[in-house]
Amino acid sequence: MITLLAQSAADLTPIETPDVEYSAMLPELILIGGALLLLVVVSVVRRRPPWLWTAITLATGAASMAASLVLWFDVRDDGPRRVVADALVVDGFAVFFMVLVSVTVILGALLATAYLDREGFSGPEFYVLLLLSASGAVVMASANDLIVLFLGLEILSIALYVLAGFHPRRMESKEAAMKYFVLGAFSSALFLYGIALVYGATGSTNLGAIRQFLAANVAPNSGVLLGGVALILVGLGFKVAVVPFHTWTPDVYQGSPSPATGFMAAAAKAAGFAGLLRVFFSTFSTLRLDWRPAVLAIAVVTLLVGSVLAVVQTDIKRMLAYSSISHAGYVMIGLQAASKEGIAGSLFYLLAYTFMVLGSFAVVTVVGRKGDANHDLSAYKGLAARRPALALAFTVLLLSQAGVPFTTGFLAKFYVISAAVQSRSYALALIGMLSAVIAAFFYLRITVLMYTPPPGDGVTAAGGEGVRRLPVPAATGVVVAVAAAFTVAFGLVPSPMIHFARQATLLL
Amino acid sequence: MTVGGEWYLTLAAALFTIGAVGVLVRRNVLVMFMCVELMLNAVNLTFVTFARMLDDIGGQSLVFFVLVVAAAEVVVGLGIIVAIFRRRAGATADDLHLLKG
Amino acid sequence: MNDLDFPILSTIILLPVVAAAAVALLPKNRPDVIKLVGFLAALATGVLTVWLAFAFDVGDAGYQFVSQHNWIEDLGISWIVGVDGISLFLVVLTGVLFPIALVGPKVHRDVKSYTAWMLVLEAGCLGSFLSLDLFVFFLFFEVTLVPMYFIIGGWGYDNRVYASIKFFLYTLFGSAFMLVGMLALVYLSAKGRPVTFDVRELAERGALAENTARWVFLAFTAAFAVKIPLFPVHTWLPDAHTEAPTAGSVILAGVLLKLGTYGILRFGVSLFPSAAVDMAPLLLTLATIGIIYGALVATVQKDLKRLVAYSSVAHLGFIVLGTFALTSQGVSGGVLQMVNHGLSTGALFLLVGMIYERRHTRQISELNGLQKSMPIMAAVFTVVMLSSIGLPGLNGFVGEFLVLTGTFITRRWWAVVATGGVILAALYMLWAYQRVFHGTPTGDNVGLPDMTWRERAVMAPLLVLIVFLGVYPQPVLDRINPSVDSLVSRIEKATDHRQPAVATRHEVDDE
Amino acid sequence: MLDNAFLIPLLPLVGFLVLVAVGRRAGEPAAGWIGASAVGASFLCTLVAFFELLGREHEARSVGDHLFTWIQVGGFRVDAGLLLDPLSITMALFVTGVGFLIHLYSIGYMHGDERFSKFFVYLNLFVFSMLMLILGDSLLLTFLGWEGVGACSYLLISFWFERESAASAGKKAFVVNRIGDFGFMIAMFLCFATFGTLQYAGIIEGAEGAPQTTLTAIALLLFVGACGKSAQLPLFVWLPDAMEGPTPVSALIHAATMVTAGVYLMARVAPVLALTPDVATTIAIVGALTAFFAATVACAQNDIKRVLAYSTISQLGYMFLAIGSGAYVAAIFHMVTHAFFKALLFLGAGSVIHGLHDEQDMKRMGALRKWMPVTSATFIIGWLAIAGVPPFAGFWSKDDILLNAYEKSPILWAVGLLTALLTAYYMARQVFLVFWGAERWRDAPAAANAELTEPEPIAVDHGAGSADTAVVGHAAHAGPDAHGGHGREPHESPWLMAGPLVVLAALSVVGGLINLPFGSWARLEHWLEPVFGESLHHVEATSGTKLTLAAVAVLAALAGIGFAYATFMKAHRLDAYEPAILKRAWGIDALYAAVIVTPGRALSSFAAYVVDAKIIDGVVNGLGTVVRGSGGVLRKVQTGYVRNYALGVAFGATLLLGWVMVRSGGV
Repeated sequence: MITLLAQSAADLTPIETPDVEYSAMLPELILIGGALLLLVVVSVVRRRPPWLWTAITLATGAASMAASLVLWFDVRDDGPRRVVADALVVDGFAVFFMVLVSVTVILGALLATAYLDREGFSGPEFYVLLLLSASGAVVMASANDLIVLFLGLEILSIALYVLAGFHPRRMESKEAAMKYFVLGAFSSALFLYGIALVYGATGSTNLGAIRQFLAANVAPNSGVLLGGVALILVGLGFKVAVVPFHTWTPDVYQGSPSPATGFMAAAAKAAGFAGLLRVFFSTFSTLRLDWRPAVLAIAVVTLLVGSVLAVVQTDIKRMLAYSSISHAGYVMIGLQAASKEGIAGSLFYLLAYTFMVLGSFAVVTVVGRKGDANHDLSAYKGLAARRPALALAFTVLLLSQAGVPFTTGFLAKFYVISAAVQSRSYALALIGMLSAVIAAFFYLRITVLMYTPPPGDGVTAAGGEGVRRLPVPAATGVVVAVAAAFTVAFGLVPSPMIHFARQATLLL
Repeated sequence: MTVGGEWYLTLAAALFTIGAVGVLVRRNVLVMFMCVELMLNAVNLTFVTFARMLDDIGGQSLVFFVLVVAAAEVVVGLGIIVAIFRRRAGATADDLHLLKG
Repeated sequence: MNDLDFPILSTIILLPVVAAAAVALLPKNRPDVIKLVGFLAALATGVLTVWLAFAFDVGDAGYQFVSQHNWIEDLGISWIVGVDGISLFLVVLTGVLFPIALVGPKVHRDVKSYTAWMLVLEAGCLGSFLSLDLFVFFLFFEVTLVPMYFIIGGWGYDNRVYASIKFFLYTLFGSAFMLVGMLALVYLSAKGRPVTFDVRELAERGALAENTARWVFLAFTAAFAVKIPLFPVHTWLPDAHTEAPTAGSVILAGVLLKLGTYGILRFGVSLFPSAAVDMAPLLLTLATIGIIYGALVATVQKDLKRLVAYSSVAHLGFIVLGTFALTSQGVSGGVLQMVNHGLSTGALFLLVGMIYERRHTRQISELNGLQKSMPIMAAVFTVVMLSSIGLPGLNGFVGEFLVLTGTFITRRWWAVVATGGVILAALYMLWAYQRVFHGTPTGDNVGLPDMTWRERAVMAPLLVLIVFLGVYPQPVLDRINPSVDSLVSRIEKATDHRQPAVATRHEVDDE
Repeated sequence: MLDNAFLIPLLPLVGFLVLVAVGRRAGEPAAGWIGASAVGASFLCTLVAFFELLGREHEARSVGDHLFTWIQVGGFRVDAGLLLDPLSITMALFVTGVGFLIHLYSIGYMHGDERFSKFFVYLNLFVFSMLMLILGDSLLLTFLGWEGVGACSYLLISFWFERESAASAGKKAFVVNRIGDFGFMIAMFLCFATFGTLQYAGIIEGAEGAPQTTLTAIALLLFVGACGKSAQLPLFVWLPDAMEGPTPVSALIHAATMVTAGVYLMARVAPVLALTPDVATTIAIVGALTAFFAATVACAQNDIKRVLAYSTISQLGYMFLAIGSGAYVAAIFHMVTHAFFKALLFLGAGSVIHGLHDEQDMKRMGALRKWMPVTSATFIIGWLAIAGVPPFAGFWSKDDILLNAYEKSPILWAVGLLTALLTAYYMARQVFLVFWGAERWRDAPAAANAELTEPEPIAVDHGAGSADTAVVGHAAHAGPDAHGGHGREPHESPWLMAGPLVVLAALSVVGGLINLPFGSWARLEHWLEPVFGESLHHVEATSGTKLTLAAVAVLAALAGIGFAYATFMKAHRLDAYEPAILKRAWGIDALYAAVIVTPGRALSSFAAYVVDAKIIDGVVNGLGTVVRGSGGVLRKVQTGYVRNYALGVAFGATLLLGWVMVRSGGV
């Protein structure tokens, strides 16, 4: 009996668990840890000054940033690493997004703090969600397995659903949450089904394995596989809001609390594109003949629909939503080029975009005033007279989005377009530029508004509610300043950032 | 008698489609939400079937991830729906179209 | 070759930028100080550019004062600035016009931002004329839109918003094509070699297939045609000119339009000789249409500024005509004409601005008999008008005549038609003059104050140049010719285009 | 002197600059004296140069004087250089000479004008430009002067700009001249394309080998230019209106000097004309027609100055007739004599107008003989001279022309003769109306004294000087009390004005001496020989024919005079033989207005308000509208219903799936 047991115990092979290089996962861990810390603190500490949550979040963000940078140099020196049984990969590409997300977290937190105490919320929930979804984004960036990608995406999204509906008093906020949630769930179901099909066709969900499989069996473009690819494109396309999977974007951007929108616009897009670029450029690279036309088509409609619809908007958040859609179109141009240059372009674009969009929504948050409802374009009339600095910064950000030289925005566009030209897609390049012209119109319209003196030419005169004094909290101010500074500084001296982006692709 | 994997896959596909159509046609948020669940489970079925056909244990284990995620979604989803109900009775999604254009 | 170890050109470009930054830091409530700083900065820049003209090594066709620094190695972009006969006098023109435009017209609100924008604009223009890197040129070419946009939109007249946005989008639309074309050129001509945006290098490579070259050339032309503006993409100009504040119009007509003509010469013709030769008939025709059409439309304008704007369309047509005659006379004349037009039209806009300051209207119908109360203004206006009509002895004539001669010897009939434009020029100008200055003043036109000393001081340098360039243009031509000749001979090497013997005969026997 | 001949044009230029600088402060009459002395000095320089040239060998009488390189691009080179040869010196002499006299006259005439100094600024600039035109050694330099005099004439015609009619006249003059310049410019291009130079020397030596068609084109185009400047058909319309300018201007610019520039140009390129007989014939015909046409019109004018204007056109016609007949010397000869007597007549007319307080209508004059003896005496001399009564200057030159015309073709001669008759008639008519007959000025209403009943100048303008503005204009140049206290009585002009009249009268009498048709007396011919060389046509006619022709001409003149005498002295029929059509110059102005001006206006308006505003800009703004519109449509899709959004996603997914099905050959 005993022996029997011993017998059985003997031929029971011991379950070996994958060894986890925690050092390589530090950013994720830090972010999650930060979130947990917040929860712990809120439950144990008695008197909690409101700045505490901000502080912790910022600290977390800084820490993850630091960790990412450390990783950056490791990776650069000892090459990429696969960890947790190939589930995650830590390469330049992943680290690039880790850095990006950390930035988003920091700026997002700064945005939130002023917003929250203006709207009179205390408590760490917002930050917790922020950090969690950030961690999801990082996971997506470093996922080396479709399922991990899916997990990351869900972590990211679920937190965002809640953030979207965070404002208890605004029905729009609730509606946004609901729409985002339903559609998100729907699209992630499609995404998941795509994973399943790919799994069926290739026998694995591990990106590396899939790549090898596809490399080994030349052109196994069975319907199943391609169907899977298509659905994955749908799922990720939904996250990055490209036409026709963009439908949620305007409503959600408009309804969500402005800082949440900013964060969402930056982090979700970044993460989504991290997945999109990695999966399609590297994993499905042998299938590019199949997906490039699709991506091309998507890019074109995205560019056009985005800018054309933005032209007719009267709500700034909605307008920025559409503009963010057309931005996604530009990143798609980079992907469509399907070249290292193209990817580098896309990365640079995302980098530039992150700052531009966060800065813009920071301004929107300020102008939104208490209640976060004051988003009609008319609210910007004569802003320059009341808040010259703010107006100037916003102008810089808008012009950069319009692609005016000596800003990161211009270089970003230039970079993706040049990639497109290099891969001979002149038509796409041209459409890109032309939609930039359309887009320029509505960016200009806002600048015009800001610089038209408010009624009665009130450079100082007060008249109408338009001229109520507009408080600009320090934290928000910092965000705007940083964003504008980044936009201009690296517009003038872009080499470091371009280097950064290229490194990220070279290490892929 | 043995039933080939294809049948399961087809079934799964059918279920998935039903779910999807459900999301598209139903007005009640809860029902739409259930349809999503249906889609997810169809996916699970697909996974399992493929795992079986490829006899690869990995595929089956994936199902657990999906289940967990689904659970999480349920929680959040219901939370949101409740939050909305608190403001207004009735649960049709179409009432919510403040945001459009 | 003229090599200075001091990066004079970069200084010329950066000086206004620095000044703009300084102005931005000055307190808003000290407009006088701001004006002074702005003016001095512009003046200093102007002095430097003039010094450039003197230090310029006559008879050297190549680029001078070249300085080069890597900027964005990854994309093969570097900061290369240099000046040759073609760009030299446009730089000088910019340097001269900006101080004048800064002090000339009154600014009614927010002097600070105004001055800052003007300085930024100056930097943009200088940068475009001086940069030898295609990318950097494009940057400057584009960036000039922003300050101009704000100047029109911020300090313009009633319909300024429409005008400024139209101006911005129109030009942006053109440059969209150029950007794509530029990239196509750069990457296609690389052929394994390192990618570069260096114009000199690209001109050497020039390895595009016949047909590709044609398309790329057209893409470039699209951008420049809008900027020039060439018929039929000129409609932004009248609006922009009419709504812009005086200084805006002066700079727009004087300098910005030259970006187009300069660009089409430096980046269109010299990078794509064969394409330029093939496309010449098209562009010549458009230019000729522009000359006649602009003049015709100008005759019936009711608004003085609009009239001058349309006259610009006609004048710029002459420049394009000369450029695509592809003869030494034509091209040199074109380059000279760029300067001339800058001077005379700039002066015209200044004068119109002065009239507006007094009468607060630009409607010709509301003005009459101004010569009665403002004899000096009338005299100045007459001189400028005659120069714009192209009266021999004033600057306008020399350029115009060279252009027409140069065109006639290769493209006879275009030149003949274009010469008809000379008649019309006299027509609309004199008629406008008659309606505004002649007759007996009535209503508010009675007893207007004549030009103040400040205004005279502003106009003086322009008048001097107008006369000087008319009487003794040779020093200028001596600097322009070598570069132009080398350009033309490069075209002749690259294509089967030959300029007739007379154009080059007894090349040697002067001095 | 020849080495620094540049002084000749330089002095008036200096005068101009000085006047620009200090003219206003110098004021009246100092400014006038500055201007006059500048021209006087330049006249002296010319005289010196003339005698030095005279002292030279027959062949060595052509001196180039290179100043500096004006324009040089590649093979295109134009120097600022002067060419002194008998022809240019001759011109320069009478330009500066007559110019000087007219300057003096103007000091008196412009007395009291508020813009006194400015007048002399323009006048000096004009003399400078005219001298550049004459002395320039290349077409382009001539063109410089050509346009310069054009601009000056513009400025001077519209000198009293308060008057709409004056302003319009100035502009009309400039624009019509521009039409001629169009030909001139094309001709220059053609010359450069053919000869590679614009220097007269180069052109003339190149002309030999050049293709006939090219030469013909060049000659014709240059003639077009000449037509503009010298007011020949069909470009004459500006000259009559140009009478809006102050009378000295009419005398200097529109009679003596500028308008002869066309003739000068033709003479300059004589060798080219010699090679293109067809063009020569054309010129002759145009000249003859113009002469006749203008003479007919002159018969019906009431404005004392307009009569002279049309007579000038007619006389210029004679000169072109001569040019066309190859009689360049005759042309120059007539140019010189004409300069004398026409300047005289204009100044006389000015003196009359001045004496009658700005009365210009001959129908309101009469019997001035008694009141202004000097003026009338000199005027009568001028009349006889132009009428071609021997031995006055006009007779000789006109006779010379008719003789050559006869040898070209009797028909041309006939036309010329007829013109001579008409000339004698209308001049006699003028003299009788002004200096004889009743004192009609007495019953002239005081108010409307200045305004004329002329057809308004109709160019591309709308200007119609109304009576009051005209009065303002005149008051401006000569205030009511400007001439001291004579009431409405006519009065003789001051000596400053009368003096020049006398001098010119003298010249009109003896002017003929410079080229008497008797052997060795043909000085001018001999003097101009080297310029024209063999291109000059030499009269073969026997002295018998010469005498008969001369006799016929004289008879014609006397006939004309007699006819006028019968009409105006015997039977005082003031408005005899003056059909309205002649008053309106055969309605040619109206014709141009209908055929060119109105359609041109319409075309421009169409271009501006339809093509530009509607079509071109319409497209531009249309693009904007399209974008907005499509945006408006697209946003309908964004219904706000979550189901539709999901539908969008599903739709996209389906499309993608369809695509991959196609790719994988599933479908």
